[in-house]
Amino acid sequence: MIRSLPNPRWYKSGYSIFVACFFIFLFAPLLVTCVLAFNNSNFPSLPWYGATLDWFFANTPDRVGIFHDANNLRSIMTSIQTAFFVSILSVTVGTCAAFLFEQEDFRFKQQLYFIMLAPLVIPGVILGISLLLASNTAGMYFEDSFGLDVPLFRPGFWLVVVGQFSFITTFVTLLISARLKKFDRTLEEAALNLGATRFEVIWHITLRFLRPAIVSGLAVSFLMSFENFNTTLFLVGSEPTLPINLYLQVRDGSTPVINAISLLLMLGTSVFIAINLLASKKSAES
Amino acid sequence: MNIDLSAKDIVKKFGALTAVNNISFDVPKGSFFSILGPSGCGKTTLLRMIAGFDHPTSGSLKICGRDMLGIAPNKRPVNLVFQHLALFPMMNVSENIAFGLHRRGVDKQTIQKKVHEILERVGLPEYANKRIDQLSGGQKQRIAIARCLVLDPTVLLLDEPLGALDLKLREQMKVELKKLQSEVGTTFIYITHDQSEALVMSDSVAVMQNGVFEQIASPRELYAEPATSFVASFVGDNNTWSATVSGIENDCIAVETDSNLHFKTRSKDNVSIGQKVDLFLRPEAIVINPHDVSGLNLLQVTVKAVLFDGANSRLLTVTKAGRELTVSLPQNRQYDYIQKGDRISLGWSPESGICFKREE
Amino acid sequence: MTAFTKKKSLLFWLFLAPVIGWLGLLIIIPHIDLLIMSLKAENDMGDLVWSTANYMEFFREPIYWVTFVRTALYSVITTVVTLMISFPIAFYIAKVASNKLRGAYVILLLLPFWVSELVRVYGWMILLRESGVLNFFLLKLGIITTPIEMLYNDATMIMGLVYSSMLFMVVPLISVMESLDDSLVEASFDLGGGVISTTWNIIIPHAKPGITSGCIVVFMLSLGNYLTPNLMGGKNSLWFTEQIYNQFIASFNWNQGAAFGFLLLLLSSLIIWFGLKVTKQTLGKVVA
Amino acid sequence: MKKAILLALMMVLSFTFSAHAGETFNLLTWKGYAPTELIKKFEAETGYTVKVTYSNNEEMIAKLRATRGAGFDLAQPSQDRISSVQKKYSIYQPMDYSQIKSALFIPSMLNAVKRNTAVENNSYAVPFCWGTSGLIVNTAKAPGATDYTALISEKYKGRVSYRLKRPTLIAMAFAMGKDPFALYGSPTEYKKLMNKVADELIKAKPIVKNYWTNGDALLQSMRSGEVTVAMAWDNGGWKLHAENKDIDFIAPASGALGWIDTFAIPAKAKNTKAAYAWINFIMRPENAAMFTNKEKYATAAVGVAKFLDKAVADNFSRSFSEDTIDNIKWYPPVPAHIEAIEGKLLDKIKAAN
Repeated sequence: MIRSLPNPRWYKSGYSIFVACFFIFLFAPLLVTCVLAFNNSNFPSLPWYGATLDWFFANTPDRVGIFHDANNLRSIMTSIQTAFFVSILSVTVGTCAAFLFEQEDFRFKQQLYFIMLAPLVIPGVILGISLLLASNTAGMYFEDSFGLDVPLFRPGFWLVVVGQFSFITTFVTLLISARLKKFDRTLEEAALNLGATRFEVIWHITLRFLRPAIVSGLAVSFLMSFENFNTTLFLVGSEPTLPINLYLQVRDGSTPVINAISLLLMLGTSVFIAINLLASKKSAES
Repeated sequence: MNIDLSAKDIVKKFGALTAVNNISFDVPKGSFFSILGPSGCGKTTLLRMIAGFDHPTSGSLKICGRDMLGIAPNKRPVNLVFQHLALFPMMNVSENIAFGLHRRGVDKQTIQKKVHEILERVGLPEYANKRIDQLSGGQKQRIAIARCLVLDPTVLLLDEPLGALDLKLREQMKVELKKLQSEVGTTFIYITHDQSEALVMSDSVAVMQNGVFEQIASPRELYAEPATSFVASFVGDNNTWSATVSGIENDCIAVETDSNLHFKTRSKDNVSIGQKVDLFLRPEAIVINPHDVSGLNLLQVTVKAVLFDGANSRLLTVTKAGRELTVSLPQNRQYDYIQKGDRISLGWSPESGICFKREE
Repeated sequence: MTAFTKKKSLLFWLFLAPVIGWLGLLIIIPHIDLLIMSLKAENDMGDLVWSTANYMEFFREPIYWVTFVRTALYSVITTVVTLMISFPIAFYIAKVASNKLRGAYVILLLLPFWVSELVRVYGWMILLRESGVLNFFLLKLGIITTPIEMLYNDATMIMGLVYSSMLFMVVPLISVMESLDDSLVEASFDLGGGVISTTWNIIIPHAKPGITSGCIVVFMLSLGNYLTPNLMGGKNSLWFTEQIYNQFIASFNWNQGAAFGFLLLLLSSLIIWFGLKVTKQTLGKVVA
Repeated sequence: MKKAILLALMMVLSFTFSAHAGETFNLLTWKGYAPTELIKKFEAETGYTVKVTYSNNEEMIAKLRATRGAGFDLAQPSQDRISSVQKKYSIYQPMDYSQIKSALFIPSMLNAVKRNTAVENNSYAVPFCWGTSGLIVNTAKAPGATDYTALISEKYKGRVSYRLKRPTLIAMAFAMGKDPFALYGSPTEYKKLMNKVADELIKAKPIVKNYWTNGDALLQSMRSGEVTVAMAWDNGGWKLHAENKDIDFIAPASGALGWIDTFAIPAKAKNTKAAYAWINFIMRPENAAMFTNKEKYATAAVGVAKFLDKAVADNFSRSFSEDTIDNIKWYPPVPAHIEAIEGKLLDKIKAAN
């Protein structure tokens, strides 16, 4: 049953077959997507008309490869920008929250902690519409009472950032809290004892200890932001992020350009994860 | 004599590493058999093969005359008390004990009765409905043993179960375990790296090193007549000298130590003059300021420290050449005058020392 | 002493302020606003007034609550199926696979899930549609003579949902199973247990926190999923998130949409609360 | 390492803010309404960067409502969906007709759009293109499909596709011999009629293969023969006809539905100059013709005939005889409340089993 127990052969081979099937199930759609990115056909389906790189490099009226597709390239850029701001913001606030919940004591801490966890159980769509409604209410209010048109209060780049930030921060907080829990507080006491101020202690000792968690928090929030759809759907203005843009294309007509983008996306994510793994391994060693 | 467990030429290899090397032994019914060895000597591997979690590379294993090869662990008439006990935290005490009986399909009433009986036996009748995390270390110990004993195993295997306990409790549990074993009469195979546990409880002890048994003997024999220098150094405390044989008499040999002291002693091995040997001498075999010096080896030392430890008190002394020597200090008030820095003379009888050929 | 507490409290406010800002402005107020919006409706004059009409509408109109119940039910089915598939996989990776391979398995497992959900659904669509890859091969191999539409039915949709949320079940299960002491399983076997009794009595009770948190997340993700039902579901598959979207986009009735949103929120909280109660766990413990 | 991070940071920041600062032109439109060649030409002529967001009528309105008319410089809703939305949400700004070269437009169409999008004293749109919804039929595989009733006919079971949107409801109402446009004024009557239509569609649900949302996907399924009868826009049928003579657009017996898509400027458009420039640019005969040649939609621009491909010109005469043109049902402006009624029914059809 487990490694240290002797297992009958049928059990072992049956189990292996199950696991193999599972991984085929896992990768089949992705593999098909990647392969069809090279099909010399105007539609993402078989039969195979031979290999082509058109969907990456072509720039003709009929076929526009991803590297000349201004619309998709722009949405990739938008996604990167969004993810960038989301990860910075959510790691900053998430670190504060981790300190608050792990190291401070105050009234209503339990209640606040519970609210902090709430985004885990709020469906993304609901988060999206409630933020849309609230920002609309706020926008109307500012417009009617002060004649101010605040861009933040209407769907657009910054509202998307805010929307994604609102739930990704919860994940980052949990991630950093988990590491902070392992922190030996006598180290802080020792530093205080050696004459450091509270700020210096946090800056030099605690934050340095938290660095691996902060780095992986940045990575996780970046990826979560990059692939978010549900919350973003309602908050997006004239600058769609990549998933939204892809959705519109899959819904309103698709060419193998989407396969090409998917392929690049998979490559990009793999590289990103690999770098992140290497970095975390390095920091674990040092 | 009934043999419960019989192992013959057991070999276990993990790749290039030979963990158990050609071991054979028999355990008589109802006996308390210990396997004593330092960590990494292969004793846990041996135990896991008996329990059925590992298969020997070669050799045979019989329990009550039945060949155990190819029999799954859940089908063997042996039970194992795990090193960290492995009590199921998701069940309470009685559920833990009843687990094995349920697997055998025993009916509910019988189970209840048996659980109650075994709890009585280990002295915890009130604890049936406690959660595991409510128990103290010693109580957990007893429940883990009860969980196995309730199944009436032919052989009960114990994998250093006292390791996690504090010193006092460990002393107490040793006695209890021994008592329990003689009451229930089940064959126990006990592995440990703690010589005191092995010596106190066992009927016979196997000393294991590098995958082989160095000696199988009763605790007394092990202590008094170690068969190899490893046994001599591993079991009990010893002062050790490196020496060269300088003369051979009838049942005695004369040796000269590295620090040029001359002693008479006995040898376990056949030696010739010029042979390098290790000389072992137990601290309690040394007499302080002996009155009658006839036939004793004598030497002068300076007291470096008095190590008071009740019945186990010692003197830490140094010879002129700077060699350290521990000496038992009997607490009969006779030696209360000895102070740090005193010069005293020591004597020991040639029968107390023992020599083994130095292995190069 | 006073100096010390003063400094500490300054730091405390420094931590508290952004957290309060985040939770207050982005979580609490928007949801209160959602509730308020859901309790307002246009009267005959076209003005917004307080009313429970939006909720009444939900109960009066069978399509709404049927969709609602259907969404909940299918989410539960998805959760159960996901658990059944993930459990042996997680066990294999945590306890059966060799240590060397384990890391590789986990990375393989993670990889597809960092790719946008849209790409995954798109892949399934290419694979399963009538002119898709699977049909192409089945025809080529002569197993079928006319192509079968495998997309746009409920079974496919559930499969898509299972696929989309698999990771969030497998990962907590792996971590909880890694914490299972091997000797407990050995002890169970030593005491006469077999595969089934050990799984039932030892492994499942031990894995309960992982199972609970996995189930919560998977249920939540399925309930709130929009893409998969929308793209794979076909002509019968109205998902409740789609109803919400339609209220916002097609009917321009934000108040009705807000009411639906609030109901969905209520449903997910209720089922999760119920799940925690049944398994005797708390949210804080499950996620930490 | 630190330098690299700093560099990356600077890059993202500079991109973010430069993107907002540049002279961009944000167009909210239908897929196909802004062909790449024309965008490139426009960018070369004017120096604006064009950003296109694809959408449909409902989403256009919803998006502009959410942003309260901001984020886009120009939108392209259908002419019947402007006035009621404008009354309720004020998401457009009045069109400044002095900035438009009215000579570029077919006068009757310009006037009709002006009239139909008037709210109080202002009008809100100019026409861009027009077309009809009707049937696309694979005549070889589905002979005899000449009216919307084919969509609910057992004969074509499993080979039918249409959008689950309001045009389908209206088309079915016409097919049942009713005139839904005449009932726009009385919501209760309209609701009754639509209920009947919905019942028909629910009953006929087993016949539908799928409800298409994706124009290209529909064309692909018609190509492969997965679908043989569909309700769709005329241009799709003509595109397919170019590849396969069996497939063509058919104006249904009870009347094709005629729509006009327009240009309207959102209330808080930042770059109205670019918006007017785009309108005047794309309505130039050669540009409008390029659009028509590519997408097969009929344009509202004058003087395009000499730039048109012969095949494109033929399309229209082939599908529309003299009397079918007269029989086109043009959408009048949609009054408020109507869409809520339809929305619920569409949900009901989708959810029904």
